[in-house]
Amino acid sequence: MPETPSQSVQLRYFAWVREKMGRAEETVTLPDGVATVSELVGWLRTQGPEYEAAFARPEVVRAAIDQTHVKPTAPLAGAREIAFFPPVTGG
Amino acid sequence: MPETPSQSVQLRYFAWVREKMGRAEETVTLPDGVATVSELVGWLRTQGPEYEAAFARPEVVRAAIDQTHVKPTAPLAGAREIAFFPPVTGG
Amino acid sequence: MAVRVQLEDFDLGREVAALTAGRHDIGAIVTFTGTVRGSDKGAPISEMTLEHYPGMTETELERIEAEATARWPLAASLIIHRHGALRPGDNIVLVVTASPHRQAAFEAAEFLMDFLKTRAPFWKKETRMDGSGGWVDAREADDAALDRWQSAKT
Amino acid sequence: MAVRVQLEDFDLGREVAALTAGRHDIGAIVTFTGTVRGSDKGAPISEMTLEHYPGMTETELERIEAEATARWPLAASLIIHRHGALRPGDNIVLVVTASPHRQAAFEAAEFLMDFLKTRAPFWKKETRMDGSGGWVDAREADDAALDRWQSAKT
Repeated sequence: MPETPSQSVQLRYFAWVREKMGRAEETVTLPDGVATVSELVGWLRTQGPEYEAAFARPEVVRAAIDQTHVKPTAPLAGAREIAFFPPVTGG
Repeated sequence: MPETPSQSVQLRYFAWVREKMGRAEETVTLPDGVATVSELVGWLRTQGPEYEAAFARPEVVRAAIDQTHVKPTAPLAGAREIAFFPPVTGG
Repeated sequence: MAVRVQLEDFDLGREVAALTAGRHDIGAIVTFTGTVRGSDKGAPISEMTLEHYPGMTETELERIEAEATARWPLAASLIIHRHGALRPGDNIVLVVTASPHRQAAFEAAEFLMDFLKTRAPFWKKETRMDGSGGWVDAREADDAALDRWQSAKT
Repeated sequence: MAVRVQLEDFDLGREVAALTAGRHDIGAIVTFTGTVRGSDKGAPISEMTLEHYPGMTETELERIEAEATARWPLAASLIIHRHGALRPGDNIVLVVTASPHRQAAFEAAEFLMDFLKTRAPFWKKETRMDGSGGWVDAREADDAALDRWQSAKT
């Protein structure tokens, strides 16, 4: 039986999340066991000091999948672009 | 003892009250016993067919004394200008 | 804080620019423009005439504006109301409110319109396309809209 | 019904004129203009930079506008939001709603602003006169303002 192909996603960062990350976007391959937004955040926090800084308070970081707001429990299956950012302050 | 001098007031009519009256203003001397707006309306209704027509439904005619909205019970003492008009429809 | 009653048209952009020029204490500007609709209850309108009570109109509008200024933190406000003969699409009334905060600007503009609709001595007469016409009846909805501000006051 | 995200300024009068030209089905036009205030919590501001999420911004604004159009009888609407570097007094956002009736125009404009403030992916960064600065925190009051539309939906 063929294995499930590993899922590659584009991550995008905005505002102070972008500043703490030191970059606006990157491509990552989702590891096994990372199936939701909050699981992705938990894994990212282990990937280096800039991730630790950006996601130090995960409750204040919002997420969008393919340019639609989602909750931390949202599944990543099929996602192409996942964005992380602070609560919005436009208007 | 001097008698109370009779009070002369300027009456002004607007919108369909003016049209039914056939004039925009006139001066009248308030007769004895006419001390409130509703008493004035009651007396005016006896003064001719145009008054009867204009004040046929006194509940839909609004009044202002010296350019301030008043209720039918408002006293006329000291009034110089009394206006009658339908409910306003500006804006 | 200004009130104008005039025959002439007004220019929304120019009025707002004049009211807010050089001001850095404003964060929110709300405008309401009332215009003549082309029909009333399905009947096409050719003209609308606005009669008013000179003197009392200005006094009432100033009183309404002072009340709004007392209730909300307004940085600036303006009421312009036209009278005379108007056609469909023409401007009737302009209300502008400016405040540091959007909620105050919105509420004050709605308050000004609700009071203006029920207190300012203006009367509309319509002429329909078929030549008939008559004075526009006051709307009960306007009295109801006014009531909410009075119960909110207690 | 239109949405624009742009670096350039906008002209309130011109936008409203374009939206309502030749229209006789409109009786009420409400506009909201948001501008950069000269200070924030007492600290003078020299500049404000608006970052956004290209693509998602337009999608969210169109979604918000469609929701307003479904809830209220709007004859026309417009949302313009600027991004980039702005100074005190500069325009940030314009919302225009046009309807036969004033209540619908007012409510839809407030709804658009409440959703825009809490859903459109924009972030403000302030630079203060003293050189310090930082990202503007989201206001809890904006979330509360949004909630009233959700409870009103049931």
